[in-house]
Amino acid sequence: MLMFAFQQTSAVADHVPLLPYLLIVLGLVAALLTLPLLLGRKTKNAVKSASYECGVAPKGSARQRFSVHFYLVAVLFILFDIEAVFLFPWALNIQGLGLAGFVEAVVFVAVLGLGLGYAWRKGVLDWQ
Amino acid sequence: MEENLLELIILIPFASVVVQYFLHRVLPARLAGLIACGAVLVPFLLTVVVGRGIGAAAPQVPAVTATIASWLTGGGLEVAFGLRLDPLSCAWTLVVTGIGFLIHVYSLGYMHHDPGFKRFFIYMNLFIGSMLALVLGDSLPLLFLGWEGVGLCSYLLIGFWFEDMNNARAGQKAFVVNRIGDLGFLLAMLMIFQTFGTLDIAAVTNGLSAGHAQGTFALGDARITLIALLLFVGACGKSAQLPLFVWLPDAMAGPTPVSALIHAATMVTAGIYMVARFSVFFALAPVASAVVAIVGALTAFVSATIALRQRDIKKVLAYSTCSQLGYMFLGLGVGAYGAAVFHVVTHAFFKALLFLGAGSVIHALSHEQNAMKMGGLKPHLPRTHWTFFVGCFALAGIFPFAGFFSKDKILGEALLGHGWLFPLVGVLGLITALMTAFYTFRLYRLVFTGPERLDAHAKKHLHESPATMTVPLVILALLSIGGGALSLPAFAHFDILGDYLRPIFAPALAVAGEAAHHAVNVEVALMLVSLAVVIGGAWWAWNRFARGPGDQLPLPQGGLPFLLENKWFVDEIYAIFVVGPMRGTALLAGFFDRYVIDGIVNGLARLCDLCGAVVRLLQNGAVHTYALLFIAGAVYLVCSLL
Amino acid sequence: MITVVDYYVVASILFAIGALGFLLRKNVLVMFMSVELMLNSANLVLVASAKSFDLARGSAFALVSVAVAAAEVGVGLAIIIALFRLKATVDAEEITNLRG
Amino acid sequence: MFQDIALAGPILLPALAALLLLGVELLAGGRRSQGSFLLCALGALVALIYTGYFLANGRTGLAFNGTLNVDNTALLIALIVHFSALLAVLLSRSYLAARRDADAPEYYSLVMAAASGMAMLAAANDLVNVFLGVELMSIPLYVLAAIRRKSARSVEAGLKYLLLGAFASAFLLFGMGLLYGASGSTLLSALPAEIARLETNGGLAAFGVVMFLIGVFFKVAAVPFHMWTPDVYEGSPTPVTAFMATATKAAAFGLLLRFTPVIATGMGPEAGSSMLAVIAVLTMFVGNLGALRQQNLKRLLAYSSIAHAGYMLVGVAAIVAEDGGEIALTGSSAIVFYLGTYAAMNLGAFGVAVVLDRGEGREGVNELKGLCSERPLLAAVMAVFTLALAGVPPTAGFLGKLYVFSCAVQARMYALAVVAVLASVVGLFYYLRLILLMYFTPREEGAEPRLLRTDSFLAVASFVCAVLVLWLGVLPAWFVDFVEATVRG
Repeated sequence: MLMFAFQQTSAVADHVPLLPYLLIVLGLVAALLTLPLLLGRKTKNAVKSASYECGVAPKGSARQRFSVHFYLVAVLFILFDIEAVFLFPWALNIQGLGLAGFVEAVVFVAVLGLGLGYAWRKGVLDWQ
Repeated sequence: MEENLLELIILIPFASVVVQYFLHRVLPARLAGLIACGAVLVPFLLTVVVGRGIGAAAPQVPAVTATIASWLTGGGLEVAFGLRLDPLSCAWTLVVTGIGFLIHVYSLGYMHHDPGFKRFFIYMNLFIGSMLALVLGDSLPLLFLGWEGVGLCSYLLIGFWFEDMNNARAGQKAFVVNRIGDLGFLLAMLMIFQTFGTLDIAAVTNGLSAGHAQGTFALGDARITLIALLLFVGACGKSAQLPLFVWLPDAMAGPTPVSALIHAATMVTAGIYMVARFSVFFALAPVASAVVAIVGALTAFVSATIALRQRDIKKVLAYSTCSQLGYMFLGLGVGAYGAAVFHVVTHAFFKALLFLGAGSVIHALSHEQNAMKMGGLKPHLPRTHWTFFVGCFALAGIFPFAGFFSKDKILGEALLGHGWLFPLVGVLGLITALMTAFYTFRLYRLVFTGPERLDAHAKKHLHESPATMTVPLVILALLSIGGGALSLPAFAHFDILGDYLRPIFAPALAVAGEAAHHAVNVEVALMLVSLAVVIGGAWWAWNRFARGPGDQLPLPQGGLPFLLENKWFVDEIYAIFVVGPMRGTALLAGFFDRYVIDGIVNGLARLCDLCGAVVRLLQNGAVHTYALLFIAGAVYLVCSLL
Repeated sequence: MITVVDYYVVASILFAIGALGFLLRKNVLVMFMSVELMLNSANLVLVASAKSFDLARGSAFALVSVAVAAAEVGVGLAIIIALFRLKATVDAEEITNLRG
Repeated sequence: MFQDIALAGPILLPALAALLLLGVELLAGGRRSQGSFLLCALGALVALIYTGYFLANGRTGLAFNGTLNVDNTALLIALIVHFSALLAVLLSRSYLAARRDADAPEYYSLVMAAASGMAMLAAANDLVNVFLGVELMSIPLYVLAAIRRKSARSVEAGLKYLLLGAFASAFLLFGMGLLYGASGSTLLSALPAEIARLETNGGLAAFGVVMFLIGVFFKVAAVPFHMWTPDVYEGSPTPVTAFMATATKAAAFGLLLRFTPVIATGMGPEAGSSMLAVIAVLTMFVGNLGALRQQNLKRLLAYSSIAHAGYMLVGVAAIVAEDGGEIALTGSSAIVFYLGTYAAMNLGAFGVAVVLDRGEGREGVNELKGLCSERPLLAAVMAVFTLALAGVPPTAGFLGKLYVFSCAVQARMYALAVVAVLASVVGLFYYLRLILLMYFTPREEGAEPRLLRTDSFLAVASFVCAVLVLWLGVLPAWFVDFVEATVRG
C-alpha cells in the first residue's frame, strides 16, 4: 500500500533511500556530541577554549585590519575555483566531445594558466 | 560646357574660402581681399553667360542643370548634389553675385583698418557660396543646406565685432529665432517627401501641378495648405516677418557692409525665394496665401510705424527692410509673384545703396550711428550725399526711380484684386507707403541737412570715403534710378523681367487664374494716387525736419503739444487721425517686440535653464539617488505593462 | 503542489530584497552583496525554467552566470580596496565628488 | 569548426591581442608602454581590416550552432567598435605618457578585451552569449574607468560604474531568465516564434522583455537609467571615455536592433514602441538640458551622448512600431549610419579634449577660449565636430538625424519626430556656446601662451575623424548605399 503510494508520487519515492542515511547522520551527530560529555576529562583554561589550531581569533576588535594579500589570494582562489566548474561537464562527456573538446579544454586551461602566470609575475603569490 | 560653368559658379566661392582659410598667414591682406572680390565677380560673369541661354520661353521651364555628385540615397530617397539654373534662380544669382561684388569692393575700403580684415572676407565668401547653394540647389536638402549655411554666416558676421559672450546675444537671438522658422521648414520638407516621395524641387512642383490636373489635389487641399503654411513659417524666420522679425534690427550690430549684403539685399529675401519657388503650393492653398498676404501687410505696416521714430540710422533702415519684405510677401500673397520678385531686385539695389551710404556716413563720423548727432553733412560728404539722396527717392517710391515701379505693381495687383481681402491689404500697403516716404526723408533731413550736431571727436575725423567705397555707391545709385526699366507697367508692353520669369509662375497662375488685365486709365489713376500719397509724405517730412530733429530731439514724451502747434491743415488731420493711432501702434509694437517676443524667446531659454538645473540637481553624485531613479524607472516600466 | 511559477515568485522576492538592500545600505560591500543576491535570484529563474522544460541549457546558463559573477566580484573587491586606500571609507554616501 | 572560428574573428582577434599583451607583460615585465601601445594599435588595426574584409566579401553566417549570428549588421557594428578602439588607443598614448598612475600594458589589454566583448555583443544570437558579451564588455570598462588608481575621481568613477553596472546586469539576467521561462529557448532568433507558440506565458514574456530592456537601457545611457553616465565619463581617463561613449553605444544598439522582434512579440508593437518613445523623449530632453550650463567639457559631452542615445532610440521605436517590413531595414541602416558618424565626431571631439588637457587634467570648457587664434586648424576641426554633434548641415550629424527622424515619420510617429527635432534645437544652445568660446572669446588678459602639443598619433586620429565627418556629410551616398546594401544582405 505504502509502496503503491510512493510509486504514484515518484519524486518522493526517489528520496526514500535518503531516509536511513538521514537517520544515521543524525544519530552519529548526537553520539559525537554526547559521548565526550560522558567520557571526556574536563579542563577549562584560555588555550583550551580558543579555536583549534588555525583561523581567526574569535574575539577582538571587528575593525582589525588584514593584509591586502589575504584578499588578493582569496579573490584569486574564488576565480580559479569557479572556473574549474567548467571542467566537470567536459570531464563527464570526454568521450563524446572527442579531440575538438580536448583542444578546447586545453585552450581554456591555457588561458587560465596565463592569468595565473600574470598574477604570479605581479607578485600576488609572494607571501611577504 | 554650360553644366561645367554652372558648377564653377558655386565652387569658386567655396574654393576661395578654403584658399583664404589655409593661407591666411601667408596672404597679404590686400591680396586676400582681391581674391574674395574676384570669387564673387567671376560667378556673376559666368551667370550672365549661362543665363543668356535660357531666356527663350518654352512650354517646359527652361533651365540648365548640372549634377556635381550623388549625395543622399537610401530609404527611397534619391538626392544628388544637383544645380538648376532657371529664370528664377538666375535672377537671384545675378542679384546675389552682382550686389555681392559691389559690397565686397566697398568692404575693401570700409574694413581697411579692421584687424579682422581677412576673417571678414572668409565669412563673406562663405556666405555667397551658401546663398548660391540655396538658390541654385535643385533639391530641398540642398536648399536647406544653403539655408542653414547663410544662417550660420549671418550669425558669424553679426557677432563679428563682439568680444565677449554677453554682447553676442544679438547673434544668438538671430540664430534662435531662425531655428523656429527652420523647424517649420524641416517639417514641411518631411511632409513633402511623404506626399510626393521625392525631394527634387522640380519634380515636386510638377507633381503637384499634374496632381491638380488629375484631381488628386483639389484647390484648398488640407495637406497642401499645411505644407504651404509650414513653408511660410520657415520663410517668416529667415525673412523677418511678424512675429519672427525681432532678430533683424538686433542684427544691425554687425559691420555695415554685412547689413547691406545679408540683412537687406540677399539673405533675408531667401524666404521670398522659397515661397516663389513653391508658388504652386500657395496657389492651390488660398488660406495659406491669405495668411501670407495678411502677415506681409501687417509686417509692412508695423515695422514702418516703428521706423518713424528710430534714432539710429541703421535701425531706421533695418525696420524699413522688414517693412519692404512685408511688401514682397504681400505681393506673393495676392498672387503677384512676378511683381514680388521685381521688388526683390529693386529693393536690393536701393537698400544696399542706402546701407552702404549709411556705412559711409558712419565711417566718416568714426562710428557714430545716432542720427540726432549728425546733420549738415551735405557739403562734407558730397558723393555719399547725392547717392543717398537717390536711394531715398527709390525707397520712398517716387517716379521714375526703381522703387516706384515695383511697389506700384504690388499695390496695383492688391488694390484691384477681387474679394475684400486684397483691397484691404492694398490699403494697408498704401498707408505704409506714406509712412515710408515720411521716415525716409526724415532720415535724409536729419543726416545731411540742417544744423550740424556733431560732437567734437566725430568732427575732427570728418572726411569723404575713399573711391573703393564711393564707386559702388555710384553704380548702385545708377541702378536705383534706372532699375525700374526692367519691368514697366503693363500698358507700356515692356517687361523684360516679367517675360523672363513667366514660365516659372505659369503653373501657379494657371491654377489661380491669370490676373485680369485692367484698363490703362485705371492703372494710371492708381499710379497717380500712390504717387500723390508718397510725395505728400515726403514733402511733409521734408518741411518738418528742415531745421533738424526739432521736437524729436528730446525723448518722445510730450511730443503731442508740439504737433498741435503746427499750423498745417494736413498736419492736423494727420495728428488727429493718423499720428495718434500710429504712435499707439508704434508703442504697442515696441512693447510687443520688447516684452512679448523677447519675453517668449528669453522665457524659453530660462525655462530650459531651469529644467537643466533640475537635471543637475538630481545628479548629486550619490549612488543611492541614481539607484532610486533606476528603480523608479524600472517600476514605472513594469507597471506600464499592467 | 510546487509549480515553476512558485519558483518565479520566490525569485522575484529575492530580487526585490536584493534591490532594496542596494537602495538602503550604505556600505559599498553590502550593496555589492545585494547585487549578488539579485543575480542569484535570476539564476534561480533560469534553473527552475530549465527544470520545467527539461532542458539543460538554462542550467548551463546559470553556471556561466555564476562564473561571470565571480569575475565581477573580483574586480569589484579590487576597486573597493583601491577606493579604501585613497579615502579610508566604504560608505557610498561619502563618495560624491563627481556630480552636477 | 574552423569555419566557426573564422567567422568569430572580429571577436577572437581582439581577445587574442588582449592575451598577447598580458603574455608580453608576463615575459618581459616592467612597463613597456611604447611596445604595448604599438602591439595594441596593431591588434585593433588587424581586427578592423579583418572585419572590413569579411564585410566587403559578404562572408557572413551562423557560427557555433547558431549561437553567434555574424551577419552584416553585426560586422558593421564590429567595424565601428574596432574603429573606436583603434582611435581610442591612438588618443591614449599621449594621455598616458603624461601620467604616471596607470599601467600601460594592462590598460591596452583591457581595451582589447572590452572590444572583444562588444564585437561579441553585436553578433550574439543566444542569451548566454549576450550575457557573456555584456560582461566581457563591462568588466574591463569598470577597471579602465578606475585605472588611475591614485586618482580619487577615477576610482570613484570606476566604483559607481561597477555598482550600478552590476545592478543593471542583474536586471538583464533576470529578464533573460524570464524570457527563457516564457519560451524554453535561449536563441534570440527563435524567441519570437517560441513566445508566440507558448502564448499562455504572454505576461511572463512581456515582463522579461522589460527587465531585459532595462539592462540594455543602462548600457546605452537612456533616461532614467543614465545617471551613471556624467559621473563616469567625467572621472574616467579621457580616451576611455571616448571609447565608452562610442563603442559601448554601438554594441548596445547592435544588441537592441537584434532584439526588436522579441520586443514586438513579447510586448506587442504598440506597447513596445510607445515605451521606447517615452524613454527616447525623456532621454533626448534630459541629455540636452543637463548639458546646458556644464563647465566641464567631458561632462558636457557625456550629457550630449545621452541625448544622442535618445535620438537613436527614436529609430528603434519606429522599427518596433512597424514590426518587420521595410522599416526594419531602413531603420537599422539609419541607426548604424548614425552610430558610425557619431563614433567619428565624438572620438574627434574627445581627441581635442585630450590636447587641451595637456596632461594636467584641464577639462573646463573655458580651455576652448581663444583657440581660434592660437591653433586655427585645431579650432576648425573642433568646430566641425561640434557642428556635427549639433546636427548642422553639411556635416554627417545632420544626415544621421535626418535619416533616423524620417524613420519615425515613415512609421507615422509624427509627434515623436517633432519632439525629436525640438529637442535637437535645445541642444544647439550648448554646442553653439563651444563655438562662441573658440571663435569669439579671447583668453583672459595676461594669460600665459599655452603650449598645446599635438601628439602625431592623436593628430592623425582627429584628422581622420574630421575628414570622415565632413565626407560623410557632404557625399554620404557611398556609405549609405554600402550600409543599406549590407544591412539588406
